[in-house]
Amino acid sequence: MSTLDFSTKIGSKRFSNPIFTASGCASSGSELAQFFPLTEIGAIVTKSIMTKPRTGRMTPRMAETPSGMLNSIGLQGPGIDVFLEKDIPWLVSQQAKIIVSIAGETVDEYGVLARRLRAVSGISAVEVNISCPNVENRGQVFACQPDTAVAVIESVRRNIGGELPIIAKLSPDVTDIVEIAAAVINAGVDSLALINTLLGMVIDTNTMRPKLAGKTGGLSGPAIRPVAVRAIYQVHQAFPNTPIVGMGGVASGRDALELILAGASAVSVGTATFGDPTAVIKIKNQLAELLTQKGFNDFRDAIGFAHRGI
Amino acid sequence: MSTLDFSTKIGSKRFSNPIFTASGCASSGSELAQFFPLTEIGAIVTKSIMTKPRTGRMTPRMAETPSGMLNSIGLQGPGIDVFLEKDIPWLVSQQAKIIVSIAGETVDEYGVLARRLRAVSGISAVEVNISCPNVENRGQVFACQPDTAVAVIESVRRNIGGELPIIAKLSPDVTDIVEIAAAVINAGVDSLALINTLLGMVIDTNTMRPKLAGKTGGLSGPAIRPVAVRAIYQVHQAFPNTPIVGMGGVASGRDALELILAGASAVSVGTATFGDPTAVIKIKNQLAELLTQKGFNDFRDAIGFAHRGI
Amino acid sequence: MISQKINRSAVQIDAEVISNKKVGPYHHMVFAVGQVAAACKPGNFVAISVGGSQSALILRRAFAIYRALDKGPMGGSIELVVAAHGEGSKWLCARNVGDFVDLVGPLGTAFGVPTTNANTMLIGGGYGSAPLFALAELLKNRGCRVDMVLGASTANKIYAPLEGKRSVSSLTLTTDDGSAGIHGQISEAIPRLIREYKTEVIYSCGPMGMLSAIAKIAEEFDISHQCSVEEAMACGIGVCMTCVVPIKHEDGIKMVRTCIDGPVMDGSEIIWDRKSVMDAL
Amino acid sequence: MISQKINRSAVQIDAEVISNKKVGPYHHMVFAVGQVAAACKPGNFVAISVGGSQSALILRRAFAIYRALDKGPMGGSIELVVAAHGEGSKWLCARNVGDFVDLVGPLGTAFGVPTTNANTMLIGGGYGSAPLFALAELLKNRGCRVDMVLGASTANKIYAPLEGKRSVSSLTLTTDDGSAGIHGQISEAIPRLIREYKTEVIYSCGPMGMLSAIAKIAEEFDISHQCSVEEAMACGIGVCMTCVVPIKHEDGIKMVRTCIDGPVMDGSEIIWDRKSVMDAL
Ligand SMILES: Cc1cc2nc3c(=O)[nH]c(=O)nc-3n(C[C@H](O)[C@H](O)[C@H](O)COP(=O)(O)OP(=O)(O)OC[C@H]3O[C@@H](n4cnc5c(N)ncnc54)[C@H](O)[C@@H]3O)c2cc1C
Ligand SMILES: Cc1cc2nc3c(=O)[nH]c(=O)nc-3n(C[C@H](O)[C@H](O)[C@H](O)COP(=O)(O)OP(=O)(O)OC[C@H]3O[C@@H](n4cnc5c(N)ncnc54)[C@H](O)[C@@H]3O)c2cc1C
Ligand SMILES: Cc1cc2nc3c(=O)[nH]c(=O)nc-3n(C[C@H](O)[C@H](O)[C@H](O)COP(=O)(O)O)c2cc1C
Ligand SMILES: Cc1cc2nc3c(=O)[nH]c(=O)nc-3n(C[C@H](O)[C@H](O)[C@H](O)COP(=O)(O)O)c2cc1C
Ligand code: FES
Ligand code: FES
Repeated sequence: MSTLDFSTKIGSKRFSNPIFTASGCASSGSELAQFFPLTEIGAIVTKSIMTKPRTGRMTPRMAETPSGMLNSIGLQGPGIDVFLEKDIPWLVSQQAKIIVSIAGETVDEYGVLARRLRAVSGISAVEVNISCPNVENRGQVFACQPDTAVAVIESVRRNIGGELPIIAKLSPDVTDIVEIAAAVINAGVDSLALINTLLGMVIDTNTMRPKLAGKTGGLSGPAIRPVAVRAIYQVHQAFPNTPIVGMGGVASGRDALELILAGASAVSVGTATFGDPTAVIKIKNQLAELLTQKGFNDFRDAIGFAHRGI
Repeated sequence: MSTLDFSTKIGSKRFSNPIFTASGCASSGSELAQFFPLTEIGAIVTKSIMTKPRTGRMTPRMAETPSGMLNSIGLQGPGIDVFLEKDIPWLVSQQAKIIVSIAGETVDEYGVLARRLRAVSGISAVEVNISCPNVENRGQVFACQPDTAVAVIESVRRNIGGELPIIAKLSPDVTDIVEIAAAVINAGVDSLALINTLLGMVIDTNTMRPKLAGKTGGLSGPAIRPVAVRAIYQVHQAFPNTPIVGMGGVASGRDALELILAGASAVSVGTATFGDPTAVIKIKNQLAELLTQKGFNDFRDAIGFAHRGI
Repeated sequence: MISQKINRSAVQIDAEVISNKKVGPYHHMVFAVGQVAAACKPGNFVAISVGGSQSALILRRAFAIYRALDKGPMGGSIELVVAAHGEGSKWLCARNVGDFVDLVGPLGTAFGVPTTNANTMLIGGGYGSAPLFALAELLKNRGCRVDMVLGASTANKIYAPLEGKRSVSSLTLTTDDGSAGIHGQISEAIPRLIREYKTEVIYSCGPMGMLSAIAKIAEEFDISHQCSVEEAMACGIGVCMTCVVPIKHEDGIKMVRTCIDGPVMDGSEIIWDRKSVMDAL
Repeated sequence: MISQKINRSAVQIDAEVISNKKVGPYHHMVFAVGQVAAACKPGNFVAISVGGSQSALILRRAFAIYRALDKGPMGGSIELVVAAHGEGSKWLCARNVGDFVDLVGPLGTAFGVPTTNANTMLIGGGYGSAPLFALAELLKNRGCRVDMVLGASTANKIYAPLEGKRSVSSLTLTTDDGSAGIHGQISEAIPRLIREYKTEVIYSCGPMGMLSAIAKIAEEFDISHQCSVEEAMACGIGVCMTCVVPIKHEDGIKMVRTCIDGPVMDGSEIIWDRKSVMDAL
């Protein structure tokens, strides 16, 4: 059996393998660390952090749906100060590769977060979660319009300095995801993360009211995988040189391979971890086996393979 | 046990019960008629018909996905002439309530179809499937922009005359479905059908190519139900007086009730029929039982109930 | 699209599993179906719901009827030969005696039988042999000569039970790996056998590649060819339009539903060359 | 959010079902878990994957550990009391002896035990009694007085097996419909019992409504109250943040994860009034 080069690159940074956690689905790593060493995965993507501590929403915060789930956490988190003081040093001590996800309510908040991150060592990339409501514009999600998406990215770019790769995480709830991708690539992002959750709702037929306290929530899990594959395929088709961190319903090595063939340079695993704490490790091993079976010696040859002629 | 008034209204038309078939999921009725009399269901919504006969796409045309499926039929159909000559008279002979779904490649084609329908008796409504690629505008789907959606509806309105209710069927693949709904309501539709399929893709990891011959396909089934509920809830919130034909992943009476509580005045059953030819009948019976259990005497009291204060 | 061919015998029933035996890589399964058995003709299929009530698998799976027994000790029954292929068929193979499955059938067209005695050849690939044994019996009873040719990639994938062979005049096996019978693809052996047995009608069932090769041979020999095709089906009852094959038609290509106008179709009407169809669309 | 409370004993194992018995509306189930049993403390729970590999149910289900036996005839085992509530728990209840389930545990916090002898009252609603029996044994061994109060809507929903009652000094039953014990809601009976038994510590487990009522009583009597809460959990291991309850905190409200900082929590810290939390957010 030939050996597989399983490493991948996002911007200037190299990762030992392409299986990452998904933001908000691994907390800040310590909970998973008792099931496997964090060095086993390509990177841990932390839960989106904001400037201030946030309480988040009232429960119920989740509803299981067919092959999926809704969540409405409301970006609960300790705020950037505590995060940099406690979570990052702990992750560094575990020798984990770290991608920090940031979220803001205003364009400025993203800039402030980026500035806080610029001097922090041990971080491999920043993922900009622009699927957040813009409080300055009727709560419209930044990722839904090219101009607001670009404003956020420019604010981050200006403040982050140096060569920390910027990954823009896009929402699939748009008319034309390629248009948004084009805009943020133009604004200088190094990579895209596709996809965030789809906006959904469950009504509890017993109480006859929306099940979640926040009424709507984000749909994730295998149910949305076909939407993720489509989004990744479309964006990779348009921008083959921009690395994509793919995610959405990956629960097996086969699923990860599907996103990679569509054009993902790395794959984040979210909801699958809830069903199985060691999902990321299983997925990584299954993927390596599948790639080897198919005769790939270099993982990177598989990226976007579905686009190539027969 | 009190008796339930199970009837519903779409525009000026009354239907004996609110469970319909979904366009493209019941062919033109004759195949289901061997499993139950078509008079048992509120209405049969026919497969979207175009002016000319259409071959449709090459196979594979479908892929099963977790709790869902992709389809890419390419609007195969006999064309309006054969449809009016054979399918409609047969449905009329069965005393079925008929809603005709129409589809076009240009704004004019919709107008032509509407004109052909104006004199046809036995039709209860026309559903305008605007989730079709606009050949005059880079294949952009009509339903994706307010202006093209409105152009189609206006063309239909001008040509259809009389009081045949017009139902505009919207795509969920838009940034703001309420905006599209507002535009077509303004253009004079009597009702909305929510939701059409979501654009998705499956890659066959054996061949390492997109599984469908048409590459992308429409995602339907229980997987998308939370998206349907959310869309119906949002639109009903904004336009409580516009009746909605809800659809998307309904497979049980509970599911139908969920869409009704969100704001649907009727519910179409699509993909569930593939898994169970008598799904519509089971769903209708389960729904009636649930409504009675919950103390509803009039089905219409349940419409949009999830919006009302506690 | 009203078709004259809708199988009006189809019903939906809860069918009890009354036997489930592993035979090589297949499962031979028997279901109690009562009166439904009487309506089943060779070539028909059934569509079975898989995975149970909370399954992520939402579509039925199609299986050719291997045999239908009108009156057995358990009443009417049908038999299937199931390959544990993916999750759905694996679930079915894992059913125990006494379990019930939701089954719709009989569906689709049946093999047409020659009006006069004829020399027939029945060609089956893998589990494609399943519907051919009942056909062989029928043809034999009508006085036809029945030559059967069964092929597979390797010996144990040929499904050819003893009792099935009763009605055949000759049985030829082929395997791609030479582990049984003639070494090579089934289609390679056919021309010689047609000459030898003076075949007048071909019936075939198996993978599309095999059917396509046989269609070509049938055309060369100018003999009639009925084949049972296998396209992925979402509904099995004619309402979804996913299961189509392209056939020749006055105005070009027409897509017909293999669950209603098939699975048994006239091999000479099907357009086998995918590329030509893709280009024409 | 690094918590000091992560249950470091938690492991993921394939656990064999070694017994499954219906007891009233519940299933008493025993699983072989080997050494894991030794790490289980009263109050801990396990998270079990349900529905099998192609299930549309993708999240684990949480169940309190009723009993953990370090060394039994089958090695270490744990016991659960499962109500067949929805599809997931129904699936679990339908497992046969010899089946395996994917189980993660022990998870969460355990009941704290008083450092000195104390009069304790253990209050359980429905299957909420499950974790209380092991706790009773522990408290009894520490020399505590243990008064148990179990309530449910109706008699057969009270889970109170014979062997469980060994360690209690008194057992009071309540039912909403009066079909057994005191007629009425469990919380109505509590104040009188507290006075009677001179209760110093309350332990409770059951529906949130019940816990909330007990928390109020505990506050009035100014006695300590440990309750095991039940919030819907997506992961059970602390990574999803769905299972939170609001607790009082210097800067207002803090949401803490009941799978890590719970399920056993200090009843006086929890903000029970949903409306006040909703308004504050
Ligand atoms: C008319 C007809 C007769 C058939 N007769 C038999 C038979 O007698 N014995 C037997 O073992 N199999 C038979 N098949 C094939 C059988 O339907 C498939 O093996 C089965 O659907 C695979 O389902 P799965 O969940 O195991 O596989 P998966 O690959 O997980 O299925 C995924 C999806 O693809 C479809 N699919 C996958 N493979 C096939 C295939 N080969 N043909 C059609 N659809 C497919 C499935 O129906 C499902 O919707 C027949 C198919 C047809 C259309
Ligand atoms: C810490 C803890 C301990 C528990 N101990 C027990 C026990 O000992 N015995 C027992 O029978 N049950 C117990 N439960 C409740 C049990 O987890 C639920 O009954 C079960 O999850 C319901 O799943 P379902 O698929 O049957 O129901 P569904 O209603 O179909 O479940 C849908 C979703 O809601 C969640 N959910 C539904 N009901 C509850 C509930 N009451 N609590 C939490 N989540 C819920 C499910 O986990 C699932 O994600 C406990 C719950 C928690 C959190
Ligand atoms: C409970 C939960 C919390 C999430 N929190 C975040 C978040 O904080 N930031 C973010 O960018 N994405 C968040 N996501 C989205 C995931 O990172 C991911 O994009 C999405 O869930 C699709 O992947 P999956 O199907 O593998 O879960 C969250 C998802 C879930 C289910
Ligand atoms: C095979 C298939 C064909 C369809 N064809 C049409 C169509 O011709 N016109 C249309 O408006 N919608 C069509 N739809 C969409 C359905 O009418 C429905 O909006 C969608 O499938 C969601 O409902 P469901 O989840 O119940 O299937 C089709 C769906 C499927 C699965
Ligand atoms: S399988 Fe649905 S039309 Fe043939
Ligand atoms: S259940 Fe996921 S954090 Fe508690």
